[in-house]
Amino acid sequence: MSVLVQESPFSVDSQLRILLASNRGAGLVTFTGYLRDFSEAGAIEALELEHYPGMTERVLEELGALAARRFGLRGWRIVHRYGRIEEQDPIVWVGVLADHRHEAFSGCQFIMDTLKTKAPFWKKEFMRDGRVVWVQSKLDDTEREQAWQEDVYE
Amino acid sequence: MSVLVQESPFSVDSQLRILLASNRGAGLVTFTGYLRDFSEAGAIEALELEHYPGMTERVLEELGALAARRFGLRGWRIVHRYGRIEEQDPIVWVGVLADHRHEAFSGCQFIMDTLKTKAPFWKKEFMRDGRVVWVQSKLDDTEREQAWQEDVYE
Amino acid sequence: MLTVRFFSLIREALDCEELQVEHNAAMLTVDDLKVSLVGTGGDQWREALYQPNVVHALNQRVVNTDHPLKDGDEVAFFPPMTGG
Amino acid sequence: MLTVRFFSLIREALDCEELQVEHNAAMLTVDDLKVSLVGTGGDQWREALYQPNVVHALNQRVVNTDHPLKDGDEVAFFPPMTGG
Repeated sequence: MSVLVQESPFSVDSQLRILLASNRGAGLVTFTGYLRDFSEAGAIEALELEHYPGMTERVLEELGALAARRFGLRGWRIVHRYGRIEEQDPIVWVGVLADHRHEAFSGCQFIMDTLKTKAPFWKKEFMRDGRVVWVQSKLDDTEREQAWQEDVYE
Repeated sequence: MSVLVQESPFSVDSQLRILLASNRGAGLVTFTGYLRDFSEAGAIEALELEHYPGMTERVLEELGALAARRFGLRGWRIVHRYGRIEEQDPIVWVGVLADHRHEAFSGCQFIMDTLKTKAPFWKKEFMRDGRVVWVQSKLDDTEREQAWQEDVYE
Repeated sequence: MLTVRFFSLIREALDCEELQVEHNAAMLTVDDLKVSLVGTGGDQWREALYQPNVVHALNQRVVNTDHPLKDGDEVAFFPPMTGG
Repeated sequence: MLTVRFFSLIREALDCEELQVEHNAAMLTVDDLKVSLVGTGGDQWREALYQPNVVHALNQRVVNTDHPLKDGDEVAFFPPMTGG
């Protein structure tokens, strides 16, 4: 199992150690997503992430396996939190190992771009001014995800 | 100074902490390059990295600053070792922070692709069978670096 | 029986997380289930379940609304995902 | 004086890391310096300094061989870089 979906904060260092304990590769690319302190809606105090338990883990497992086949990855790990996220906490961490750096970059970016629109998470922003806003999905994110699909047939 | 060029091994965890101590961003992308245990020449035991002290630091500083301007990075750090590298030690670490993940991925990949052909390092591989081989620059690396230059004029 | 689940702003609009719904022979597709839910729930449910971009999942996989249903299935309704 | 430095397999081929070379008025460019070095060093130096893909740096910046020289400059010769 290379997927961890949990409510409590996680340590990037520990997650990296778990990935490296079972896999080696010449190139490692990681992405860490932090709570943005500002969005289109204004200054953000905290975030609440709802998810679909069961489906989330399945989607992420399948996504990691797909990325591994497509980019020839040596190893991968996806960690995502749910629940309430306070400022400066990491929300998501993706690490991938490959023999060549280009595959590692592509694999990590593919996982992130796809996760954004395919993993059943929903973000609710708690604004500093007291408003509570569900984050809208971005056309930009959908386009990035679809670009990877077209890429398959190139 | 966001560049560290040193002979002794470094800790990826510490380097990440240094980057995050002075900069924040919603997206963090890191690349870590490890010693490959196999190359075109065969099984590798160790690597020796020669560099041009002074020029190396200057090239990396300018490269980081260029990436920061071009991709709107919030922060960046480049760490590179020289001297003898034993198996499984990291050789290079690049971390970049940006407001959006796409800029973070592009910034990190741009730094790595450019560093490969522009930073004055030369690799000598010590093979398991006793041979000692200077690594040849790869046409592939030059093409990747040039692709970023063409990108500017698009 | 079908298990029907709602997430995010659809859950909030309906004030409902999960329902058990009797599966009958006339309920052939996800579309049929939606018609049945709106028949019971009324306008508020119509508005929530027929807003543009609703995503439909069957047994934790995204499907089209013409996907066939069978007894024991889990169906979920939610807005576009915003992970990462 | 000019400081001349050699790296990697050029350093090994010449068995030389660094040289101090008198700068004179006739030595206008990096090309002129190369001619002068080969004049002193002979065939081994010609082979090393004129192999394809030699990179030339002047004061720690990569330059073309027609780049002008002045007293006090640091010139370096090395093969294509292989960092990362």
